[in-house]
Amino acid sequence: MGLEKLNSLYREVILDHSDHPHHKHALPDATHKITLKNPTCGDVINLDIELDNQDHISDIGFTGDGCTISQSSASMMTDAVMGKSKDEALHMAKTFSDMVMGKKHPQKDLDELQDAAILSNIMTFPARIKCATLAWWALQRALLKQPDGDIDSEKEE
Amino acid sequence: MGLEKLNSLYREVILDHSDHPHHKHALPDATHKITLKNPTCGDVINLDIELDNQDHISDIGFTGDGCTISQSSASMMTDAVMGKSKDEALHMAKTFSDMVMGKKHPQKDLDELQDAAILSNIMTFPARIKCATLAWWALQRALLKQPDGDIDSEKEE
Amino acid sequence: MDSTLTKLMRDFPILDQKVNDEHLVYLDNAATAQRPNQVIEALTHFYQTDNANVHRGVHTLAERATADYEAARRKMQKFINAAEPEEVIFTKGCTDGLNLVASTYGEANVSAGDEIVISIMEHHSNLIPWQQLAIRKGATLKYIHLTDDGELDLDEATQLITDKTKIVAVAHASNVMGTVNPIKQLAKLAHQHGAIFVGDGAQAVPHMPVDVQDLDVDFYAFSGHKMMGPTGIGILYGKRELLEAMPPYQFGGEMIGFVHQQESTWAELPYKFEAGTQNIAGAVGLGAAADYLTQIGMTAVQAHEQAIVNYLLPKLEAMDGLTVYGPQDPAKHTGVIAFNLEELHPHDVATALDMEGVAVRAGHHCAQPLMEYLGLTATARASFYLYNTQADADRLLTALQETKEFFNHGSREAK
Amino acid sequence: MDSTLTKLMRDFPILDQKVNDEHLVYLDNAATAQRPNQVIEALTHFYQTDNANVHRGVHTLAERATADYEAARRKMQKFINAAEPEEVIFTKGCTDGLNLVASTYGEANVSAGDEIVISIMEHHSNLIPWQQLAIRKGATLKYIHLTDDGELDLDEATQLITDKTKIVAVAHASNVMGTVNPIKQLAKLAHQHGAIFVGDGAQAVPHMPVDVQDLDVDFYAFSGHKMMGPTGIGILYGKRELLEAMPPYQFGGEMIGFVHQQESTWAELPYKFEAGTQNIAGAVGLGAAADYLTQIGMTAVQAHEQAIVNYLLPKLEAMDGLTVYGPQDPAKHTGVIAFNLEELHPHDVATALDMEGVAVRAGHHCAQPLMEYLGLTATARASFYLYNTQADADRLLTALQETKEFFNHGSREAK
Ligand SMILES: Cc1ncc(COP(=O)(O)O)c(C=O)c1O
Ligand SMILES: Cc1ncc(COP(=O)(O)O)c(C=O)c1O
Repeated sequence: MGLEKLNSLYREVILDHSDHPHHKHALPDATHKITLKNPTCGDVINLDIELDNQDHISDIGFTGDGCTISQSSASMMTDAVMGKSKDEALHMAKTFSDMVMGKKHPQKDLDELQDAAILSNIMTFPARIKCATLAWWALQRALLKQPDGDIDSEKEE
Repeated sequence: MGLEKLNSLYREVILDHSDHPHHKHALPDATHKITLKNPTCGDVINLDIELDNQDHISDIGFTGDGCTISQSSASMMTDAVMGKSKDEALHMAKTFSDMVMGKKHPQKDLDELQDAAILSNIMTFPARIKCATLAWWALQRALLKQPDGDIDSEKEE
Repeated sequence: MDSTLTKLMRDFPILDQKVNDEHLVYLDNAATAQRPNQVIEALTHFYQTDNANVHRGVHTLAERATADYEAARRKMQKFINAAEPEEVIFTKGCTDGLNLVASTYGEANVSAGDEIVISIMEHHSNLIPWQQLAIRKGATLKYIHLTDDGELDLDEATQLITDKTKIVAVAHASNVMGTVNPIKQLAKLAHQHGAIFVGDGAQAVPHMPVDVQDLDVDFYAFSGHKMMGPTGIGILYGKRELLEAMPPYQFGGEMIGFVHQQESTWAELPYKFEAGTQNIAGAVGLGAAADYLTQIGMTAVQAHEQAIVNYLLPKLEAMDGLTVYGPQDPAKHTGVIAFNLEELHPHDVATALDMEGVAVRAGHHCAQPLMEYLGLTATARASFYLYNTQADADRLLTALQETKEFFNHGSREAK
Repeated sequence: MDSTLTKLMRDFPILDQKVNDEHLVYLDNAATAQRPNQVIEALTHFYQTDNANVHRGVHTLAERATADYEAARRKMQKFINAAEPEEVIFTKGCTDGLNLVASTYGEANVSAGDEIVISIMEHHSNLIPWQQLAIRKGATLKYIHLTDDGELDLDEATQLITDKTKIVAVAHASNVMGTVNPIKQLAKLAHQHGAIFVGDGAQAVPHMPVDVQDLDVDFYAFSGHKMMGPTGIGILYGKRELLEAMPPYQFGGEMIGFVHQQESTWAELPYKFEAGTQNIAGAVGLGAAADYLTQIGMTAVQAHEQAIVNYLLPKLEAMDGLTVYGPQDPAKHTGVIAFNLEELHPHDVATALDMEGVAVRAGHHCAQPLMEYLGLTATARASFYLYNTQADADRLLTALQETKEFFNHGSREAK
């Protein structure tokens, strides 16, 4: 049955993250905040980030609704960027968005993404790519202090 | 060569009428006047009619520009309706317009049309039907005292 | 019907394919239908024998193309029983037709303080044109809401439609809940108050007999691609006296009478509203689709879909953790069924069903105000058509069951 | 080129037919071109394998249809060398695209006292939208006239385009006289005065290489059906910053961000301008047409047509009693040639040619102000494309000769 193929998308680790998302809470003292929406499905993410004096991510949290992919992607993203510098985090966001568009990246960059690297196979589910990237776009826009918005108003690179 | 087929449309009598149209002049004392245009080709007909006390057509004349078919049709129309009563002329206009749309009519009605009956084969040149009917529509509208206009604003029956 | 159906399946080669190694079950007909070979052949035949630009052409191909195009118009006239072919305008689709009415009739007849009444279940295409017209004019846009069973609240409609109302615009059938709306009654209500009624027939014309004269609607728009016709073609029906009083929508070739440097006059109906080269082949293909459906009979089409809904809907409603939105009574339902699985996002459900070869849609179905009203962000939606069978309904049921099990960790160990 | 051409003829079965017992010579390409089998097959293939509604669909067919549709957009982007796919908007055709610009950019940027400059040779589709905009706004519509050789009077253009000018809109190539206009220069002139330039590419894109970035036009519209694509599809190119600042044209599905009961936000480019289900198969077919033309090469297409004009035009000009309108120099001519036979109405000429199997158009060619300016009511028009040959030109010449003789009573006795 076709459901076995679902395993290639909904890997154990993805389902774990969506069942028990990490850092799913608001940060009252966030230095950077953003709300992004995906008009295609109505999903919303609120992302809160605390940058310390050296521009390192000292804390990060998200709230909102979404599908399995968007929720677990947000969870894996928060794990991956925690403690990273702003520039490192932005570089990771770029790596992630390239990865899901099928562009090649050095293994080192992919390793940086930790669990999130597992979403590389979202590529074969084009309709779900936006679900996976929502959290990373939110990260990027929050760090670049862009206004809230919806994902469609982002230009794809 | 295909030109022989042209003879079926451009019969001698049609070419004669267009080369030497009958009643091609304005009537200063017209009781009924109309200008009709065919936007498809820019053709124009000005039709002047004099009705006497008994509502008979005592004189008729036309001016304007147009193709062979529209000019000869106007010429043949004026021949056919000269001296006829208003009602007879309207009936003839109806006969003509039915004829070119391929509807059957009693031979008696067709005979009434005189030379104009020869245009029945315009049917097989659908793009030229409006050229043939312009004069008859003008007759009908003039007798019914409708305003000037263009042929396209006529509803086809 | 069933041996007819087997024969009919041969007309749709696209349905005879595997998707993710499973035989395709196409249940996204509310988004777009599939086209039978007869429609594709009509396009091919047109392009390979008669293709030319229509009207004003003197040569033989132009005459043939014009005859084909006008024959298609007459087929569509008959299909919805319009009084005259001049009342049948070719558009790009339903959205184009509704925008046309809002931008011409609406622009000319709605002023500050006037009211426009629509329903909360409208598709964005029958919602935003009126919303933006209201904003431009300082008019008020009012919404008819739903009864508990997902039907239009007629009592509320009766109160909302008043002498202030200029336009009432409601879908004949909902593209989310499958509800069929009493638009004949709504049109009558509108007329009693001097308003006009605009019907959105996108989800009705493909699935049931429609008679615009009997409904007494003033305008009625629908798309070809949802009724097995080509993409890029649709119909706007309008009553002659309204169409004649309206200004043109677009300006260009074919819609003119006389053009001078600083002013122009317009062509007669229907050409006044058909500026520029139309989708001629699309019109011919749509005519072929109407022929196809007419041959089967719209009553038979409706009965076939009704039989599937009668079979499927109670089974869906009985499924644990599954919620169906819209009328629970199969008799009040078209073949459009929106639902959600508990704790599962409809996008995940749609992906899972796709892995089983079952194509459904997930999202807001271009009806965000309805979603908000129902307290949802999205739903899954299965929508049936003539070529779907009870076996397809069974495939959907099985796939849903397996989806539930998969996400309930039943098959996770496989990894 | 000629053995290529014989092969190429096989792609157009419609050209291999008899009309009035004569082998068809199709010379009405300015009205609409014929479509090669490759385009028809692209349509058929789409409908038989991938057909679904695009965007927002999660299932496999929807993904494939979306990929096909967006691939077509990228082909069209490359075909006219637009900087980004988001600047390439699918429309119903050239008329639709020009109306879009007049109704959005024009509506928002033209006020009383402003001026719009067009040329006297414009097709109604690039004339009436501006004329009506000027009337609505109290702006002034000015016309650039012609030199004695039927070319645009650039001196006059330089005088007419001033700081009062908001929009300059001119055809890249005339659909009547075959004149190619210096739109790159006109765009520069417009920009020097802070105006934008709108190019009507209907008669250019199918027949010559077009590079919108090199031309530096702000908007540029054309139709698919004149470049061997399906009917009902076209392209509007616009510069990103202009498109982004513009309000949407039509409202409905797919063009939205968020829709609330009383307000809405819009989708990003290009979707903001693609309301409702688009002509998806049409876009795919247009992409196939671009592939077809690209494979031959637009420079080769242009050279082929130029060779025919070089051959034919002097012969026509030399024919007794025949007048050619527009540039007399073949090098300044596209494959569009308007003419009249002395004392014969062009309708009679076109009918006579049709009897010989030669399809030409007769009338005002949707350019009544040009006709009036030239002191004509109508002309005949022969227009050539890639699949036409020198033999076709000869057939036209012979048929014209015979037409003259017929109406000069040479063959009357036959009756
Ligand atoms: C120069 C020109 N502009 C605009 C148009 C309008 O194109 P369409 O009728 O495909 O919208 C045409 C087609 O006749 C044309 O020749
Ligand atoms: C109820 C309803 N109205 C309008 C539309 C718009 O139709 P189209 O996208 O073909 O213009 C749709 C199609 O999704 C619909 O379901």
